[in-house]
Amino acid sequence: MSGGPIEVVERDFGELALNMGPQHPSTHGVLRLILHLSGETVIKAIPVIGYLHRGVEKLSEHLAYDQLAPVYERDDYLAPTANSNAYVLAVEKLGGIAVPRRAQWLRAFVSEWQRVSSHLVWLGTLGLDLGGALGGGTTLYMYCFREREKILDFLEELTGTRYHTNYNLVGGARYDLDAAMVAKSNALAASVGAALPEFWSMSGGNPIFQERTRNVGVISKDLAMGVGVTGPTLRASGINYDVRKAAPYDAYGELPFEVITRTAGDAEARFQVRMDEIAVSLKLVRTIVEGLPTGPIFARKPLKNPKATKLPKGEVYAAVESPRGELGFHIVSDGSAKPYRLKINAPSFKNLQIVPHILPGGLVADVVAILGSLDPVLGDVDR
Amino acid sequence: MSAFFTGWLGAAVLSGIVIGVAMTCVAYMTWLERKFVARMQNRIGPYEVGYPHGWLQPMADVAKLLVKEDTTPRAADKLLFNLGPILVVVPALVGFAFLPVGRDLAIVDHPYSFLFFTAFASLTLLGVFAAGWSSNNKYALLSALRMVAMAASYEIPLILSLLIPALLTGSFQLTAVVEAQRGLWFIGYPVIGQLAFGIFLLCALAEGNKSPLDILDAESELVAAYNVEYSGIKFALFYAGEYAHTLAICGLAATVFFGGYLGPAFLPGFVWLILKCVVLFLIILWIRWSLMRMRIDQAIRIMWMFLLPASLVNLLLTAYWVVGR
Amino acid sequence: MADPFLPVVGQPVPAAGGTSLEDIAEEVVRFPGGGIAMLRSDTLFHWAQKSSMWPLTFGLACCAIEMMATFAGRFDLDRFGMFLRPTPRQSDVMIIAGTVTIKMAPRIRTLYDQMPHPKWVISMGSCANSGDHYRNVYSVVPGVDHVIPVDIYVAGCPPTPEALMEGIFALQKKIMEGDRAGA
Amino acid sequence: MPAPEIVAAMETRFSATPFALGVEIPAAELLTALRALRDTHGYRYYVLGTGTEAAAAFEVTHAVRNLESNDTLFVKVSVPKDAAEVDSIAFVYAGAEWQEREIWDLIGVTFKAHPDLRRILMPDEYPGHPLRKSFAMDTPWGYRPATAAAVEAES
Repeated sequence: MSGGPIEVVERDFGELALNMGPQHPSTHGVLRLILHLSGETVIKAIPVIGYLHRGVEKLSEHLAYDQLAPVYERDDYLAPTANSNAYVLAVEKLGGIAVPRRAQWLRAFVSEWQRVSSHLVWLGTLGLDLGGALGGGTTLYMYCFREREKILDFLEELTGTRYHTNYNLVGGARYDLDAAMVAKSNALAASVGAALPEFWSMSGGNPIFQERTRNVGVISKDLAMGVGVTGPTLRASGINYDVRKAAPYDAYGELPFEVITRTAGDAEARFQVRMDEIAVSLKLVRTIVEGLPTGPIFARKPLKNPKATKLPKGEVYAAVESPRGELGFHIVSDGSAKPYRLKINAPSFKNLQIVPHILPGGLVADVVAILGSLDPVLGDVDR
Repeated sequence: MSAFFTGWLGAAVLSGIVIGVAMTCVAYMTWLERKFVARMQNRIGPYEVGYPHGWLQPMADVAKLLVKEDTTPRAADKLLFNLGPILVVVPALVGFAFLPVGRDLAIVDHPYSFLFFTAFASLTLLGVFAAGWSSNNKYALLSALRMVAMAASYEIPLILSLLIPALLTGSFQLTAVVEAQRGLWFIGYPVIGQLAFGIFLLCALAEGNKSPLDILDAESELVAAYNVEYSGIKFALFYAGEYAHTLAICGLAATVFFGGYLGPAFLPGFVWLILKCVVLFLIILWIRWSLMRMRIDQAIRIMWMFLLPASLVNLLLTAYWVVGR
Repeated sequence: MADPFLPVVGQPVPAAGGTSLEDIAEEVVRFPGGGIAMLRSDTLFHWAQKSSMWPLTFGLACCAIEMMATFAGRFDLDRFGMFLRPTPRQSDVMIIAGTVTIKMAPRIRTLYDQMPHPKWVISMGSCANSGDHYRNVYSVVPGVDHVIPVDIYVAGCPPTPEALMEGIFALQKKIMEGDRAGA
Repeated sequence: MPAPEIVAAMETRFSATPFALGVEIPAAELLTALRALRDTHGYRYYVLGTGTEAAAAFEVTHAVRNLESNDTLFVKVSVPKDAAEVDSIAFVYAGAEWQEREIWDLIGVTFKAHPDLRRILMPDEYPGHPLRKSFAMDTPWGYRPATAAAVEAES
């Protein structure tokens, strides 16, 4: 600390520092990447996040347990139900609140529909990343949103809201399914299923698409485990871990379905896992409406004062398989009506952490392919 | 040509006509593209601006861009920055002067008009490079550098494939090239015609920055690429230049592969030329809006490893056939 | 005495009985005695600006997905001449779709400043309007109007595509009146 | 519920005290304990890291998982508020790097030997640690106006 002016020595390593984001067409919202380039090759990638940090965890400490579920629906905004589902599971676990069997099945039903809709948005944006706004990507995105609109219509009819459905309540589900809606669900599953080959031919079946994604952004098994990536990204690296199978919640313990895995660990494998998951989810919604048990959908008394619900002292962790992976809520309760500390274990946050490990060595064009295949949702990353 | 059209005044009038017609065509090509693509994507496309079917949309776009503030970044190279859009538009428009629209009816019917046309069509790249370099923006710079790498790759197969019609005709005069197709269009010549056209089409996609070879215009990677800092009327010039260039390429393809103004006599020659241009343009759009983009290394590999040898072989085959004819 | 063959530009000519163009649009003026109509250049350019609003590709949160849905096939803003431009230099409208945080706010300001005049801002959704349920949180700016001037506020969490389109129509009306926030 | 034999092993080796989700160990043992969990017991998957401000101390919790036996173990350490410092485990689990940055950012616990301890969610120049109990939720900063009353007055 000599006090004199600091001498700045600029050294030229032949690198170009390229700032991607927070406003960039393919950073999926407000992600910012600082890329150090040599020519077009990425030498170093530094993600900068927090541009959508809304302080949900602090906000949770000021709201009552029964007021919080809709707040979390805005976090992972592509699959709102998964967030509130994980939250109500954690609260029910903490308070020992029983959930009627029909409500458990209905939660799984809505979750699976939102998984399909979320994966459709992912496919459309992956198309935009790989094909550009002035190319085939836009066409794929239009097709995906065409199918997604049908799902949103269905959810709007079921819940009254097309997007943030606010379906899950502590102790049950909010809206019941009748016979007409069951028929609609089946018809919808058939129509979305019929569109899947079309999507496949525009994306995974296309040689250009395969060339762009194959051997790009390879995540090895060890790296995937150490960094803790989750969901389809983990399963594409050959690790068979799905919260729905490993720690069944809702109705998933009773439902037959297969967990999709791939071993390649590259962008194409992640693409294939998600594409196959759409098909699995479409099968699941049919299975659920077939075996839907009868009974009430809400076990507790109607709430007059949400702040009256006090939970016992303790610490609890509950997770669901959101479309992006394990979405967990870790709640520390001090016995009052509000959480003492609530931590959201966000899948996108963990998946995005892999970015500095796998981007170097690729080209700028690979950056967008890898980001698209990871499917980060910035609301989930920054919370 | 009458004496009037060889004088200065005549030349001015003629260029006015060409520029007017070409620019109107360009404006309505944007409309056509938007309608066509909307149809592909289960949409309607421009509809509300002008009845019917939003026919005033291009006019609104142009008028809006005219009154939009024209910004120049403080750190930009002012001369090159302003020169860029001009260098893109002018060569693309000059090309139309060589295009024959009827028997012996071209504004400039030069013995080497074919060569001039291709030379001017390639000149737009200079404008793109000037824009990318002078913007003082990293995305624009990357785009300009990609342009250099790409241009070095696709220009050779492009020129080689265009040599086939010239070789078959035995002339570099575009009117002569068309007249030589009276019997059979060059696209109809077995193997050599189709191969040459295929190579030309791929290279034209690259030159016109159309997906899957829109490497230097990659929106999802380079934001708005070389024109990222351009606004207002300068951007309009870029936009027009891009479409004028595509139109020129379509016109060239229609002239040298599809018999230009030739066609059944119930329609005049220039109508046939326009129809062929539109069909070729729609084919390019169809490819553009269906495919994902290639990565730059893949695109360059295709150019050097596949298109270049194929065009060389094609040239040899044609030469062999022409000699033995 | 005015020459009856010279046009009187800029002054509406009183209707000479029967149907007049003034019934259709106030801004229309006529050549005296003729059937030729002229528009004031303001009207023409306002019409052009409202018919060709290019928004910036810029999404913040949940509302961005609904914005994407509005640009997609079912609602198709291309019908009104709107398509997304990725760079602020070429866009006319900025749709603030989502929560504005203290970390993002300076960037939004920069993007707004980078847009050339004339420019408009639509604040989409409760978060951008007022901060919504996040308004008391340390990292959230309670309303984007603390950062940049806003023309149109669209309510909803998130607003449906229909609501966004309503906001866009309101903005078109505003543009026709030559009005602009922060001007 | 974590597997009892692991909890027992942690108790004997690191003098851990079990709680509902896992074990609480002395802060000095954190690095050794997690290394042992990863290398000996097969807990190779990193689940989450979180920090809590308890009454007297900051608690840092890491959750690790054994994917073969499908068992998740929470490992908690307490650090005193006046010397909020704990070993970084980013070199044991790469996934802990960002989670520890987040804990530093929001709670203000320093991680020793962390490769890149910067703010992650808040702006770099932000003064406080928002998830501390003493931090008021509506603290103004930057474009966020001064008080709730000022918000009302401006809008």
